[in-house]
Amino acid sequence: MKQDLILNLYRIMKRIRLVEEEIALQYPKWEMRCPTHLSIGQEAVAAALSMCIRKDDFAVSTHRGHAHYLAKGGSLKSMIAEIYGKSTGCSRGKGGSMHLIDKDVGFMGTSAIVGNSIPIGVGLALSAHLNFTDQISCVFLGDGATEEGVFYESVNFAVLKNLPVIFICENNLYSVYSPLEVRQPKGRKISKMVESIGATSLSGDGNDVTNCYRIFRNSVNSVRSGLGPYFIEFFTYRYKEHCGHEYDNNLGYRSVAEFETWKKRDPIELCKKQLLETDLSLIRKLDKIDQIIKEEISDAFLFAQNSPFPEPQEAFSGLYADS
Amino acid sequence: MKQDLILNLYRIMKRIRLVEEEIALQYPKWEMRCPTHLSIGQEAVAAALSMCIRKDDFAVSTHRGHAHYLAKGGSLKSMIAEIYGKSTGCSRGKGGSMHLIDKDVGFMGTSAIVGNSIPIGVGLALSAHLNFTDQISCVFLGDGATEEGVFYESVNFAVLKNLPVIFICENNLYSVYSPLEVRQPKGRKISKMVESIGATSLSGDGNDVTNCYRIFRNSVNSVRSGLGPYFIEFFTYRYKEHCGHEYDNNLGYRSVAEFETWKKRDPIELCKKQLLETDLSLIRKLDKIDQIIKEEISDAFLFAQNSPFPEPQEAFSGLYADS
Amino acid sequence: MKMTQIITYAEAIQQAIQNAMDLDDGVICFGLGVTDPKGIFGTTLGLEKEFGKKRVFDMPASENAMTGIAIGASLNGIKPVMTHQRLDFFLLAMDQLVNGASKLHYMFGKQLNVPITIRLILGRGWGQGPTHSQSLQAWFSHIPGLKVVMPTTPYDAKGLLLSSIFDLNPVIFIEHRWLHSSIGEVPKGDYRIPLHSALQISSGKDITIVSMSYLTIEAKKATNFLKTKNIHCDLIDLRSIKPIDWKCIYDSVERTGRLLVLDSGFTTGSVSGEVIARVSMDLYQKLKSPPSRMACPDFPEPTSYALTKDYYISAGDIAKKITSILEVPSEEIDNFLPKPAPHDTPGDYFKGPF
Amino acid sequence: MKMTQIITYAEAIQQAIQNAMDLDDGVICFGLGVTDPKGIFGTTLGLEKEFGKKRVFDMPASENAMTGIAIGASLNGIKPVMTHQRLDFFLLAMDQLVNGASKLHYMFGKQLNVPITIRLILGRGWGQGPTHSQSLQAWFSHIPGLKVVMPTTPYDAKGLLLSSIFDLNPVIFIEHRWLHSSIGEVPKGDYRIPLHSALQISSGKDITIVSMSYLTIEAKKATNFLKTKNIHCDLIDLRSIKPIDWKCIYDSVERTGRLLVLDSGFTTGSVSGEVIARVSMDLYQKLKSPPSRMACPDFPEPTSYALTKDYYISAGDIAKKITSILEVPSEEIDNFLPKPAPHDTPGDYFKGPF
Ligand SMILES: Cc1ncc(C[n+]2csc(CCOP(=O)(O)OP(=O)(O)O)c2C)c(N)n1
Ligand SMILES: Cc1ncc(C[n+]2csc(CCOP(=O)(O)OP(=O)(O)O)c2C)c(N)n1
Ligand SMILES: [Mg+2]
Ligand SMILES: [Mg+2]
Repeated sequence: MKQDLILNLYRIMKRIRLVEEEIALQYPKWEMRCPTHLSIGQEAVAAALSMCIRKDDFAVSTHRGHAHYLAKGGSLKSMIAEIYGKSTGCSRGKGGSMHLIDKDVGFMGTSAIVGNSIPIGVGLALSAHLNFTDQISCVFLGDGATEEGVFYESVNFAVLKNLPVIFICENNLYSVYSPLEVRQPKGRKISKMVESIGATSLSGDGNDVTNCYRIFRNSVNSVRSGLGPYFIEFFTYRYKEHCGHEYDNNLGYRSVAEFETWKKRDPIELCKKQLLETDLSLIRKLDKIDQIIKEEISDAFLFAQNSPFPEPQEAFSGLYADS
Repeated sequence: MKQDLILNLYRIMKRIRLVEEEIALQYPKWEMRCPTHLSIGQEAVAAALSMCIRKDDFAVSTHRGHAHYLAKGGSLKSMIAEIYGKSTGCSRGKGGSMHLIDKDVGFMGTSAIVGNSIPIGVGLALSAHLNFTDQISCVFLGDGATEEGVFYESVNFAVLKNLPVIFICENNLYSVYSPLEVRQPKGRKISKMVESIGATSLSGDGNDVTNCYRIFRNSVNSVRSGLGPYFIEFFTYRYKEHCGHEYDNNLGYRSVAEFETWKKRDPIELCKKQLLETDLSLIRKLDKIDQIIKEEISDAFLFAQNSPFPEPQEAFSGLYADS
Repeated sequence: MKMTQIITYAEAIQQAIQNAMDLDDGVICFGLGVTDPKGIFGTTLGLEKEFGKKRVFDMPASENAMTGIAIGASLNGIKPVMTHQRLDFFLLAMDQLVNGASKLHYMFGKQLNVPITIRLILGRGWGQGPTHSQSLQAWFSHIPGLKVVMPTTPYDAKGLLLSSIFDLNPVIFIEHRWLHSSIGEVPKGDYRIPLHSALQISSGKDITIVSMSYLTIEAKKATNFLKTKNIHCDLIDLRSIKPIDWKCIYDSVERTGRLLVLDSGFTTGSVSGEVIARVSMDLYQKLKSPPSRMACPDFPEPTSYALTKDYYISAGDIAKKITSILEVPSEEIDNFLPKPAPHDTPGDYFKGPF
Repeated sequence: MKMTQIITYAEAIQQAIQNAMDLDDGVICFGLGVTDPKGIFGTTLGLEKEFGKKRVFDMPASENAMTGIAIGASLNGIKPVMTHQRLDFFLLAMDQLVNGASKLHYMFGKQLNVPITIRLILGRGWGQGPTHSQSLQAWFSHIPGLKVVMPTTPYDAKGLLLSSIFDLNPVIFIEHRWLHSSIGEVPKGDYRIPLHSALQISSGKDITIVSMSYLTIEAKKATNFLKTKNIHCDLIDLRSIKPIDWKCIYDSVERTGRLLVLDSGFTTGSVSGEVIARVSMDLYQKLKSPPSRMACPDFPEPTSYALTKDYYISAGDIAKKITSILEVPSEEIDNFLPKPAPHDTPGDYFKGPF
């Protein structure tokens, strides 16, 4: 794989990570007053997809959507402002962290209801199909969302109509504090199950960004060329608590050993190692990348913090769209 | 297989058939004023199950529930009276053909909403599990019902908890007038799909009653002994229109050739042939069986027709259960 | 003026969809049975042939996902018209409707809009029973962001459906099953009726009757009869129940000082309650007598023919209620407006069960 | 008398479940997160340990099927208590609730009954936004066959939950998130509060205030303040919104001649509308002034802190409304009942977001 490409993957992941770390740092000032679900540890999947799709492709995501939004090209400033509830936010403050959107880059929204955005993504694929374009639709979801009936209904329809949709399941082993074993049968392979519904299915290491990239390269090509829906299950892990800025290993719902095992396979560290193994001098380039990102982030937070709040009466407008 | 057993299977099927033919005959008098879905052509599955389960096992079914109700041992008189809307009906006239119940034999109700009774059946299995009994729960459903998300959610939970439930899917190729190809992907094998959710799964000829019987014998044993849920897809065919008493091949949604092919494999005729091939003299026994059934049916219709209607004000009672 | 034709309500609906599909390639039509030989009581007949399988299609029994799919498609230029043969089936899709469709425009700061139309068929039939008969319009009317339409005449059905399809917001379009065979004069081609305007059907100084959908037919019979007794009613057909045309209702009540609201839903928590509450709060001084309502009982519809006799509201019941509000005699009503027999069909042409 | 204790609303709920499980082996408790370390805001802590994994369990994110499974189990002696951390998630299960649970007793001729209790948590929080904040009690109150409970105090929470669990019918048990930390005197052990009885919290001749759930807390502050101004309110906490204790409301309005209804749901089609409609129809002659209501606006809850400022009803708003109904001056209200700051938490102890 080209070094440039890997550097890019690194950059995207690192940008997501640093953005979220800054959110975590600022969060306990209680100025970002909305439920906020961080993806720290899960950056590889979003970053890899980012390099394989076009701006005019669609994506939808979930409560845990920052990484997907940023990877799709969503405006960082608008996202941070949204989390701060500001009028410059991507949803004008109406949505918060769980309702991100950037239509300019085809990021069509996130939902706070588990499974809710899955059929929306399939509908976007249907629109591409009806409009005879070669856009594809990317649907991010968690392992928990595969327990909702709507997931299964959506895959069935996508396969039935051979729609250009790619389901991207980040299996991070938990739904809030609930491990897979209290929700899904022992030995369940989500990707195998979805294969039997009729979608081309794969599973893969979601912490190895170049692996993710290779998988997406193929699957996106296949979907775009009209070969029908794809489902990919990526195994990965979130570091922080389900919702909020803290670590929560103290709660005891997952073991420190498990946590440590995953941390050793941190997607960004793995990628960095891979880069430095081929060329130790890249370290300066990486530092430079980090530096640029940090500046961008600090700008974005300043922008958000300095942006005005919406007027209270804004709450009472915008219910209906007028022609 | 013992002749007696096959004779019994014949009797149960024939009884269902003759009951439904009598309904079809009487229906255009418009005295049975409720939507009525006949199972004519699909009797084998219900009959075979009937011989493999106990009275204290549970069953739930769908809009097309007459056969299942009768096979589980539901009272014929109460059913006919219910379709006539009489106060002696199994639901006191409140439910009609689509809402049959006979608690005395564990037949716990049918639903007119596709997929709706599937989790109810799983819940009954959960109750057996919690109560430490060895009852099993039988869930009848159609091919169309497997498109509802609740089906998938229900199977997932049943497997997760290893519940004593057997899902019996009568795949009659249609959902109302809609063939499988407009609803499910080409090449879909429902049983394979359900296997990947984690239930032990099978498919089989639903018109060969001794085959059905063998399948149930094993599966019921397995479920009762605590080995977890079973899913069985039976291929079969309804002869009459989706809802009502007429044939509807004239509508053109299915081909006459298809219809004829299935008719040639009529479950009752096949069974009769099998019996007579071993012993031609059984013909008289069969005639006798038919005779007894006809008398029973004519009694049941008389009973229903002569039963009083509920008082109109009965409509306005029975909303809440009182302790 | 446009050429008109005498057609049924079902044909009017079919024409509205056809015209909309002609006018805009983005309009699609789907739902269980839309392409089958019966074409949803005739309302979708011929559409697949004219517009092709891509734009007109049957679907899996997956009400929830299919609603989300309609929403998703609508975010990118598609205008889906989705049909459910019974409102009751649509209960599976409340998450997509309420947590999705109704809120996307608002919660994404006006950047998304959801131009979907969901056709729901409801109402009494022939032994439909508890789960095939529910008139739950009150639910939809409670949700900010939805529009809800309940047309009574073929003319309104077509004009309102065209407006619904081209409205930028999610519209719940409710058809009473007993109206499909009713006939009326309907313009050819495209015309639109605003989604927030009630229709005053008759004027009279004595009392305001607010009604909706099929009940307006019964109310018309009642008010026509009462006219012969020199009782004159303002009869208002709501047409839209969200938003409601309050001005039309208020203007009328200011004139008549009396109010009767008819509602096909369960009594408690019905739209009729909302109308009475608003009028009572805002026009308290104008009311000459207590407002009242007639709605279905707070019981499911039972299935047996014998049990639905007193379940639904008929013209005679309405006439009697009006006379009792006006404290005038009610004789003759039973002679002139007898309960229909059989009471479970709208007319001879109706072949049960659906 | 029973021994009492001062405990929180959350603890009262936990005790009710614990007592019920002690009393009846058929009682089970499940829902997303009921066995996790936080135990649904403390309401299910310790239950798994005490009663085992079979009777207390987490579940897949399958709200619809799990509701049906609860129903099915309840047909054979099990009394499930199911919990949803947000009412909004339960919208996925409307088919099972409305086409199933609410109707089985009726439609099977009284042979089945569905003794399930569904705990729904709702209400304002900290940036909960459009899909985590909906107070849709009006929906449930529209459906025949359901019972709906909205307790305000720890005492009522425990007594009503025990009644709900042992009631033979499906009960929707609604907890306002801002009440979980409130404290009060609660008897130890088992006691029951009937599911159709309102509670008169204070008596006064001037006006009847009908309220529910968290709004009763705000109403209490308002009426206590008004007492110092010699304005005396009958404050009624509904406790059950289906069935509603009409007698309690009517008796009060007959005495006061004035009515204000408070409702945490969207205004249009709210329970408050139903209360006003009934009182207006039945007690028209007794009303001295138009009835009124205060409910949430017909908009989703926006997420931003800046946008929820005027969204919810506070004690000051209520006091002002009462003074305007009574046409007396409203000075000082802003001083004595200022808007809380921050307005999005019930108190210092509340750590957002949930
Ligand atoms: C329908 C619904 N049920 C429950 C919830 C509560 N909830 C919020 S996030 C979440 C976890 C979902 O797990 P998963 O899909 O694996 O996503 P992850 O949080 O792990 O990224 C749950 C259960 C919800 N928001 N919506
Ligand atoms: C949720 C829901 N959607 C649609 C319907 C309308 N409907 C009634 S029966 C039926 C066919 C179901 O097909 P299948 O499950 O294969 O059963 P079959 O009629 O073939 O026995 C449909 C779609 C319904 N009753 N409920
Ligand atoms: Mg997860
Ligand atoms: Mg079928």
